[in-house]
Amino acid sequence: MTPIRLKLVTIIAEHVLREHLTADLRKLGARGYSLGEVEGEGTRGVHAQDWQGKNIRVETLVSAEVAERILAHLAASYFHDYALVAYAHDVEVVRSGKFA
Amino acid sequence: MTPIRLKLVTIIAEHVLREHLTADLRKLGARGYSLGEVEGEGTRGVHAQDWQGKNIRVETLVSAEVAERILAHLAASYFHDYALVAYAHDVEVVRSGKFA
Amino acid sequence: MTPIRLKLVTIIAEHVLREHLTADLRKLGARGYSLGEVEGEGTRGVHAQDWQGKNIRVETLVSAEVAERILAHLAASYFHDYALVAYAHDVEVVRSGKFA
Amino acid sequence: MTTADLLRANLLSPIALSFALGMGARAVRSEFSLPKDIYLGLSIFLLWALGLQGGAELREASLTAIAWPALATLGLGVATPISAYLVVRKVGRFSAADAAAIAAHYGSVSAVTYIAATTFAKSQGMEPEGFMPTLLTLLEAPGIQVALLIGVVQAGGHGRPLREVLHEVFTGRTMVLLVGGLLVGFIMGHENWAVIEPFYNTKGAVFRGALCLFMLEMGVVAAARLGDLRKVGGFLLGFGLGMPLVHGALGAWVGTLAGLSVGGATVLAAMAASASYIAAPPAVRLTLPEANPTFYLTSALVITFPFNLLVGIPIYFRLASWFGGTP
Amino acid sequence: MTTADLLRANLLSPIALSFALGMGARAVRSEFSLPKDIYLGLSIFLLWALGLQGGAELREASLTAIAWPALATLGLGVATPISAYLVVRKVGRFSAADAAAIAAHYGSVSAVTYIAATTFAKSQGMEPEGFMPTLLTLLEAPGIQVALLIGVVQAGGHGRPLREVLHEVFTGRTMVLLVGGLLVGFIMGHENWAVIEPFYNTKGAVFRGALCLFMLEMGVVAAARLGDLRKVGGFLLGFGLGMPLVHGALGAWVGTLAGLSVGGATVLAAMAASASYIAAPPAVRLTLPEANPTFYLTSALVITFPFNLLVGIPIYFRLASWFGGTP
Amino acid sequence: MTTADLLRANLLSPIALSFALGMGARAVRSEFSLPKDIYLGLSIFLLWALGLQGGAELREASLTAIAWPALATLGLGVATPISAYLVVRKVGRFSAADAAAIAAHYGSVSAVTYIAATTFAKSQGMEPEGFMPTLLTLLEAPGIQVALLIGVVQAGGHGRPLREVLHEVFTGRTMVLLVGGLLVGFIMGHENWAVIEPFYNTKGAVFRGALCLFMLEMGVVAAARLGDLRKVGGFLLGFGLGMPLVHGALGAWVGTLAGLSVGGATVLAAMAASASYIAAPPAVRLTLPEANPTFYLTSALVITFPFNLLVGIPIYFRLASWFGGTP
Ligand SMILES: Nc1ncnc2c1ncn2[C@@H]1O[C@H](COP(=O)(O)O)[C@@H](O)[C@H]1O
Ligand SMILES: Nc1ncnc2c1ncn2[C@@H]1O[C@H](COP(=O)(O)O)[C@@H](O)[C@H]1O
Ligand SMILES: Nc1ncnc2c1ncn2[C@@H]1O[C@H](COP(=O)(O)O)[C@@H](O)[C@H]1O
Ligand code: NA
Ligand code: NA
Ligand code: NA
Repeated sequence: MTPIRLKLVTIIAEHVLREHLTADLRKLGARGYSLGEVEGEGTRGVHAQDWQGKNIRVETLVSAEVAERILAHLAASYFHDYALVAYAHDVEVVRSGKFA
Repeated sequence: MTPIRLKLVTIIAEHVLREHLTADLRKLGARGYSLGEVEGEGTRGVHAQDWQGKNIRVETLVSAEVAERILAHLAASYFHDYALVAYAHDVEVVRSGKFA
Repeated sequence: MTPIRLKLVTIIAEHVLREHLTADLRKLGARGYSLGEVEGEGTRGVHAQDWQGKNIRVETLVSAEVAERILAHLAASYFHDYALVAYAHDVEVVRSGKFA
Repeated sequence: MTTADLLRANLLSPIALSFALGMGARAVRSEFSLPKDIYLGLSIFLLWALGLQGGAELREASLTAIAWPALATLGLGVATPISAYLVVRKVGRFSAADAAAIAAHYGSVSAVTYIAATTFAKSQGMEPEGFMPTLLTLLEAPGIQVALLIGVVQAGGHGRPLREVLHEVFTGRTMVLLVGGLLVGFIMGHENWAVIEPFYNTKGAVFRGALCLFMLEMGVVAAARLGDLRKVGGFLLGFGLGMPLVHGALGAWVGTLAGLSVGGATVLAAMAASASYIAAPPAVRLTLPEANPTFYLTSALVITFPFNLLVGIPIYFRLASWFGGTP
Repeated sequence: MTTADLLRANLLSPIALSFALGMGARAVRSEFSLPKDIYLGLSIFLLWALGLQGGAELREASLTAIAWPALATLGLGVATPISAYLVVRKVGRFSAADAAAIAAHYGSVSAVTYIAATTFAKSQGMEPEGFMPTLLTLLEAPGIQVALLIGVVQAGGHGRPLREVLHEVFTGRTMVLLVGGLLVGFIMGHENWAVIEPFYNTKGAVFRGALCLFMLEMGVVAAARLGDLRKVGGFLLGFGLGMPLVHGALGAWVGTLAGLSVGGATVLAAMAASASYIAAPPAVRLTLPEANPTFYLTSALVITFPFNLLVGIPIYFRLASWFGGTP
Repeated sequence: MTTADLLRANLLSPIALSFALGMGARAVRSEFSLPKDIYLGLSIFLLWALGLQGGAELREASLTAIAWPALATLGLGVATPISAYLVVRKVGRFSAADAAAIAAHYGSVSAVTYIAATTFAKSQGMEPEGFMPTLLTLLEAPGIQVALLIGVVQAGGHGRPLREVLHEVFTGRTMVLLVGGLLVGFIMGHENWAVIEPFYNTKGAVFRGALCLFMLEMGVVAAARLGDLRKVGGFLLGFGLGMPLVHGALGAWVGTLAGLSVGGATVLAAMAASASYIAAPPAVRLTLPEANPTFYLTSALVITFPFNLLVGIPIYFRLASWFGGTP
């Protein structure tokens, strides 16, 4: 039961992108995700739905390769028009077979 | 006030395990925890309560040794029957006396 | 689009500190933050509002220098009187121009 | 009224229509759903109202009138989990854990089905006994207890200890609100009840209106799991439709024997026929973790619940009328 | 009643006062606000009540009585987004994406404005036609559709495909509750409706009371964005006040032509004058992501909504009375 | 009625019974609790109803009738925090910060205690003056202000500046809903109030029914902290029972002198006797962070609140009757 090293990718985004982002994750190779809600402030002002829905905060445990794919895809598809923050870091995971 | 290095262990699990997991953490040496709610998808389908309660996401700051103990315990006690994800990574903590 | 390395600072604190903490972050150089709610247990007992509001969990992506400033400020201003936990770790961020 | 008339009247009730609308919204892939806290708040209101009114009406009831129905109810609480276990284990050839898990659900009771049956009976001019909520609380726990015991003995439960889990059943939301409501309603007396009655009366507009909103969400929730029907296979489908009919007939018969009115026997039948999907699932998950949740949740929530709501209740009413000699 | 009297009566209504209080709370930098789930729950209740009562009353209406008003409504659904687009694009010189985004909001409808107009008309002794909620559902979607189509063609939409997004409009909360409520209210029949009516009647204390709570939060929400007024500039300020007057006059006129009563024409006018801020924003955000949300949210929610609520509705009533020949 | 009769009538009220049930649920280690947003929503409804009705009734009151009671209330707002501070500091020998923190709670007021006292007085056939909610708003802030001032001066407050924190008290939920409700209820006029009155009337079934649900949760919350009783020691236990009696007697006496009816004086007494646990805690936490929250929360919420609710209110009624000359 030695833990293995995976990437945890975290995405913070407008609520309106929820369905699209989770579908994207699946397509890019993630086997699962966890999604919470956060409020936030950043450099942009008004969000389309910020009085209806909060921001979403999506976490997904993936291999380094998939992580890179995800971050590249986000940059290409969303950064221009949407309020979206994404980052990744290494974590040690037990039960690694599930994720990569 | 130099920060010291500790482990942050994160556990994502079915809501039904809430009381048991937090009791386990205490027993294994954690001095505290923070618990939020997330929705999620993984490789399993239905969760026992997924229309009543979301998944829980528990974070606990612990020493490397306690972190190892926690992960080993989770693997032994829950992985077989429950939908549960756990991972750990290093963080720099100020006010470290509280945790280890 | 090579990711750059930033610090993610996470703060867990009593709800009552919300406005003050987020104002502090701005003043210390953070360009944004994300805020969620968690329940928690630690070494202290009762919190002022724990039956009205949960704890807050604030995350902010900042440069290493700003991170250090934030942690030092928290230690000086809050640790004595308030229930507050803070830690930081490195993450790889795309779209780094926003944050530092 | 013919059986067809009864079925139609039931299907046109606001409760059934709201449930159907919730399912329909899901069917067209709408993301509509009630916020979780509103849904919980509604369920708390409904159970609390049920308990309070039950308590207020309990003051009028004589102990002797309750004794036999109470015994009959406890009997059903022991018999139905056993019959469900045997059918799933012996006929369906499921594992002992899966069979016991399913039995725990069918041995317990669905409060919403109870409410729907009461509403239906009253709309047919019947007056179920005022102590029916008391019977509801009696039927909540034993079925779970019996089935989990079977499960732990047969499957060698490597889950949490039974006692610890049963404490959660006995102190769960449903029990607190029902038993507590019965007590409070009983103690507060007639004058106090009269003041708050318009808000809580289970025949009133507030209760019925809130129930519609609740059923809307139940429809969404049930429909969201429709896809699991394919996973559970033909046996559980048949079981989810057939078992309630058997338990319902048993309940109507036993209830009539115990001296219940036609309305009361109808409601007892619906209780026996119903499967718990609030109290049972977490208890089962913790005690028999190796049982597959898809099996028990799907049959209780996706098959049996809608079946009872839309079709079963009028049938149990028919049966109760027949046993009661007023066809 | 003079126009001044009408304005005063409207400003003293609980709805307007609650809204003003919500704004006032924000103005003194209070952190007061309704919990999000309560706010959502209230909006679900209000829409659902609207639909149910509309459905119940629809049973009384003849098809011929509805045909012309329905046609008029659809006409408004096509005309108003086009007029809004042209004004913002040609006069305001905004980008095609921004103009289309704003047009989608003004072509659609605000259910809260509808409710306020109905409440006002009834308080003036008018009886808007029972099928008005049907018209409300007819006006929800087309305006968004037309405007997004213009936007995608003119701005070469690099957002999500239009079809996918429109599905979300058609199956959104508002549509499920309104269309669903209409169906359920229609099917359940008079007797069933009578039971739950005190809870849902849009003239009743529960509905009106819940509406006050809802407006309190709307006031907070609108005031929280007041600061954005500086960002949108003078043109959108004029647009947000002038466009509703034009669309409102058009609605009152077309409604009268289609045979609506003064009350009905008032409500149709308010619908035409109103700008959607629930269904339109997410659809626009996904289809025309390059449009600036500050522009469309501020004009719809911060300028036009309060204007209609506080000042517009009595004016539309005046216009409808005048077109209807009862000044 | 004898005092024993009054106590019994109070203990059998739905409010007290619901509170007791909530405590009981905790006692058997049930995890039952209301969702936080529902709890908040209920508190908003109750305060808002209180304000609205107060405002509507304020129209009937003459300014002269209010002047003396208002003055008396402000006097209590200054006197009670000082007496509480002195007792805790001099007799209890607590630190200046802890004493001031506790004083801020006892100088302010608990709206739920106010509501319970009003309900009790009305159930005894009394009619507290229509302007009592106005007095409630007058008593909310001064006590906190005075006590925090003492605390900052004596303990050399290293917390947030007082002015900043007081702004939060003045614009908090309670104040917005009460003051705002008073204004809206006052302005809207009789006809408008009549429409929504069945929903908001504090004597009606909706208000009382909602109050029961709210008290259920209050019971859970108070019981969850019972364990802290051991931490606060004997002095605070005595203080939490004795101080309200002193302040209650003072309030009944001063209220009678100021010309209030027996019902009004009862309610004023309960207000003076009560300790704030909504507005005071955050203000204290920020201004006097070195004060121990266990001390002030436990005495206000776990000792004084249940004491007033279950035992104190009938006593204050007795005292007010006695001062008022109708024993
Ligand atoms: N520096 C940051 N640290 C953490 N979260 C951020 C940061 N900047 C922005 N966010 C989050 O991303 C959302 C959108 O940011 P923006 O596009 O800058 O308005 C905000 O509402 C925050 O939730
Ligand atoms: N790769 C993943 N990344 C993040 N969270 C996950 C991942 N896989 C599963 N989860 C979380 O763990 C829960 C149970 O997963 P599973 O047992 O795979 O169904 C899911 O509902 C998610 O919340
Ligand atoms: N070891 C820990 N790991 C994670 N969160 C903690 C830990 N200790 C305390 N916390 C969080 O910080 C809050 C205050 O802690 P304390 O001041 O120790 O009572 C708790 O309610 C938790 O949410
Ligand atoms: Na059953
Ligand atoms: Na419009
Ligand atoms: Na007081």
